[in-house]
Amino acid sequence: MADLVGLAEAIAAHVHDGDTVALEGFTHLIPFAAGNEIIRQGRRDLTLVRMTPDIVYDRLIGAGCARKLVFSWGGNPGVGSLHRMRDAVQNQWPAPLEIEEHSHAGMAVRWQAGASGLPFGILRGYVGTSLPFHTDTIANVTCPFTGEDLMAVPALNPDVGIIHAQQADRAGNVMMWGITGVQKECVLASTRAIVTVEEVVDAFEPHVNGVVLPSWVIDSVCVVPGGAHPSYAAGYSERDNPYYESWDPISRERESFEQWLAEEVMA
Amino acid sequence: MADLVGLAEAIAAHVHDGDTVALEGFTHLIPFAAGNEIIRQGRRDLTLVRMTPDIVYDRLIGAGCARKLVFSWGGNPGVGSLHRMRDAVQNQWPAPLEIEEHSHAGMAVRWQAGASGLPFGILRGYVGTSLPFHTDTIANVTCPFTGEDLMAVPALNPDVGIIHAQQADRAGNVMMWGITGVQKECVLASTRAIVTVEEVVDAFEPHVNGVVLPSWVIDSVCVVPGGAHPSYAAGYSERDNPYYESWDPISRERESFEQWLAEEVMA
Amino acid sequence: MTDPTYTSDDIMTIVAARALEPAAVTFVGIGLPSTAANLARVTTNPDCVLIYESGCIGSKPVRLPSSIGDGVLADNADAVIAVPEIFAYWLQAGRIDIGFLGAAQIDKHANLNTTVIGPYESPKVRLPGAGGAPEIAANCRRVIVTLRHSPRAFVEKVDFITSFGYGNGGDERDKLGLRGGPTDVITDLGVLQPDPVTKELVLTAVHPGVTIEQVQAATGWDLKTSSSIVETAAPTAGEMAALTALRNA
Amino acid sequence: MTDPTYTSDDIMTIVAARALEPAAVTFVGIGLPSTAANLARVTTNPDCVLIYESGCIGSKPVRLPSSIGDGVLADNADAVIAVPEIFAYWLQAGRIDIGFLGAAQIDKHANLNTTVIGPYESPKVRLPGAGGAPEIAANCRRVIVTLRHSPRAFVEKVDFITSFGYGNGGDERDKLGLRGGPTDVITDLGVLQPDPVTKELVLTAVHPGVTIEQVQAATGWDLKTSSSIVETAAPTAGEMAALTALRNA
Repeated sequence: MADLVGLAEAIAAHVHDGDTVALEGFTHLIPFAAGNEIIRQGRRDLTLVRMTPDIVYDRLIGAGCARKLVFSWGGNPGVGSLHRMRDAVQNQWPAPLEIEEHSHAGMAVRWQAGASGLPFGILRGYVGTSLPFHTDTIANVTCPFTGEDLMAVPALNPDVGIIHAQQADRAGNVMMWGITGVQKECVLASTRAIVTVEEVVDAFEPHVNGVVLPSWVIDSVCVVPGGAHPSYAAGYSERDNPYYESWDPISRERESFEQWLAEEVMA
Repeated sequence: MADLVGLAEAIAAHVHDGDTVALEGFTHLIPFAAGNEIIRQGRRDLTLVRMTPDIVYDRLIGAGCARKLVFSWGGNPGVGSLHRMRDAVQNQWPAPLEIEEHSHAGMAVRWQAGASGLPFGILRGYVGTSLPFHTDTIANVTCPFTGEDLMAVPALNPDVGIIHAQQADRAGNVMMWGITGVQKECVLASTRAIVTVEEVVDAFEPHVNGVVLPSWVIDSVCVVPGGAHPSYAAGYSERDNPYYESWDPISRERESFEQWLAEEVMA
Repeated sequence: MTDPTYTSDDIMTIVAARALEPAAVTFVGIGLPSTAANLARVTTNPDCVLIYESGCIGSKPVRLPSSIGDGVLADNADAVIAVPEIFAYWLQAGRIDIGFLGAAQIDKHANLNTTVIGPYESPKVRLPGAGGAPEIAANCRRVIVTLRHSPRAFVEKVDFITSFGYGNGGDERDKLGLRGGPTDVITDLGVLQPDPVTKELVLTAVHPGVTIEQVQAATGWDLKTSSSIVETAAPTAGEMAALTALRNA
Repeated sequence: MTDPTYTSDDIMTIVAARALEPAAVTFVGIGLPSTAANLARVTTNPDCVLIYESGCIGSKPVRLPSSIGDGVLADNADAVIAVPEIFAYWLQAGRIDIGFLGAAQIDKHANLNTTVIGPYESPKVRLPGAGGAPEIAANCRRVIVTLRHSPRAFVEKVDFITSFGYGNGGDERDKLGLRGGPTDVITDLGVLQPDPVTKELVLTAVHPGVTIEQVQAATGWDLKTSSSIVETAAPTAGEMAALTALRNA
């Protein structure tokens, strides 16, 4: 049953140095506030899992929280590069960053397998590409009925999964809607789960692609209005596209990033 | 793009002798009217696929439409046996009925694989049971990462998938809600798809577990109010439990069944 | 049954309801398991979470459902999801505490048969088949079984293992890597539980007015009796009232 | 570009929009592909179905989306679903007619690189990576690629095959069992298409005012020219107006 607690308390309770941590959200509902709190608490040696690292992981990587990144598309959406991620991969700054690289389809299958209690999942993917030569977590598997070769990828089962949703009810159940990405799978595949929400409501209304996660699969629910900024929460906010653009100059140089970090996160 | 046509026309166009046909719907939204129309049109040698054969397949089997049944639970829910199915399995009446028997979990994975364009799916299932000794479509597969043994089942890809939904819009998109079973997967896994609906509406409203299937994955949409009776369509009707009970005496003897068939379907 | 105020169905249901742990996440089959689980929910166990294979999580039906996909199971549920997800994301992933199963046959090592009496290829009686049972039996932390006692139902070896209990006993279940296993077999005469080592079902409780000999006579193998056998507490007036109210809702 | 009334982005977008077939189901990436697909939708191709990897099926955005998960893609969509389903049930199952991809590098046999320039372990430039591209390239009935011409972008061999085109050419793609393949590479200078047999990209169209030599100079391999090469029709006033309206919406 989910505790309703403050974000700092939830992160302190559930995110530890060396953990594998996933903050999911596909453009929409990215748990930025939780990411900043992990930076503030000085976590180190995290393995960060996320389909699109986005600004949220550019920050964590630049702040030195990560030792490994598991991902499938690492750009600043609509803008360009993630400079802190690039600096870590190309120049090992502020620390070497091991990468484990997949496609979106592969990561989605890995999340499904993780949520399903299976050790692996299968897909028609990666065939002919260079990815299997550089990523250990891609293997062949043969269909026992047709003899056809397919690709297998191992389940994702992080220590902690963190998402942002629109609403919780008073029992600690959580509801999100609109573009919901792999967030259900992230919560169900992770050993511990934290959900930040825009607000607590008395009862949920039906929504397009409404997804409810019951309280008893969540460890902590934290009310953090705007906790997805600069991404958005449909029904509550719009994506802050100018912010995504402004991240490019902030993150381009180590100095400007560190200044931002000191002023906007650590202050 | 789905044609809006009469049910007789849709069945005549898409269901042929010898086809593999699936009428899905998990207690809720069972396409009974479509099943009766298949009987009326005298189809033969069908392979019938459905998790719970229910009364809808008891009728088709008793009417001699089927040569094979692929299923996972063959009872009259809340009442007892499916007498026509039992008579076919035990006494080959009115025709021998080959059976391919799975568990619900296995059938659900088979539907998912079929909808995903994969030749097989995997699960933790059947272990220790007698099913693998009698069902060819259960095999072992080994995880290429952990070495663990799992079970594999082949995809379901019927020639025709038929479901009942609450609503279509004027573009031929279809919406169902509430308990939706494996119906989305059934439509997506089948080569051709027919959907019967309660009514056509101008626009869909959000609903709990609302599922929309776009027009272009459906071949025919047929307006058949009450087409799920004696099962039900949430928002439109209640399950007719007395009818399920009344089916027991109707179906128990060949004579009473044939009389029912002549009076209620063929008349 | 010596007490005329409750039926054998009543006591099976009430004893099964008592066996549910507080706030347990319970995967419920239709019929007696559903009645028992809802009895627990409306009486002593308001926080238990009922999950139905039709895709309903946290069902709070206002009346007893007449089928596994009854609309009342969806109406007040915490979530309603597709059937493939119920089996993969919820049952298989190990999120269920208690699975609640019936059966046509059970054997000495708690293997269950709901498929066929007699040979599979030429059955004497063709039963409904597996449904959700094999994976419920495999993936829950524990399984409670309810069925009526008779020598035809309680057999040395089931004709067909639809749902694996303990196989031939001992550590066979562990070796197959399955979770949990049947912990309670609740009948109209008493309660059987597996011996911790051999996994043979032994009689651990008899219902009021039932003798050990009666149970043994209704069991198709040489039923052993636990040294700590007890008599089931008779249904209380409160339990009976709640059960009646539930059935009439 | 000799015509001052349109930019190289304009003509790439307009030519790409023209390449969409009537009512095709199109899997759309963000940026130029999305602009082109929406231009087609609001002009000549109102029935084309736009699918975005964020889970939006039949998007009808009222303005151009600024990201793959922009709320306008969900607002009027026919359906919004989870990301695993988009890839498994829709893309992998072969329901998509046209995939629309960009790239940082493309080679002679239409293999695409969006992962890394230089060696993978010590990259010269680390690019965003695969995203949805490998499976879009593998599973659509055909693929349209848009990118700007330069010798660094159009190379003999890509440093990393993120998305498979035709490998080393010939029947290599068929042998791998992949659907479709790239049919049109639309650049700011012209259009390249694979030779039917060798699958080597050859120049089949040049945009107005562009010479074959200009295109060859901007290509990092010895670019062959189709015997039936044509000049692209210049953007019409109507196309330009629609594009401008779309961008300003």
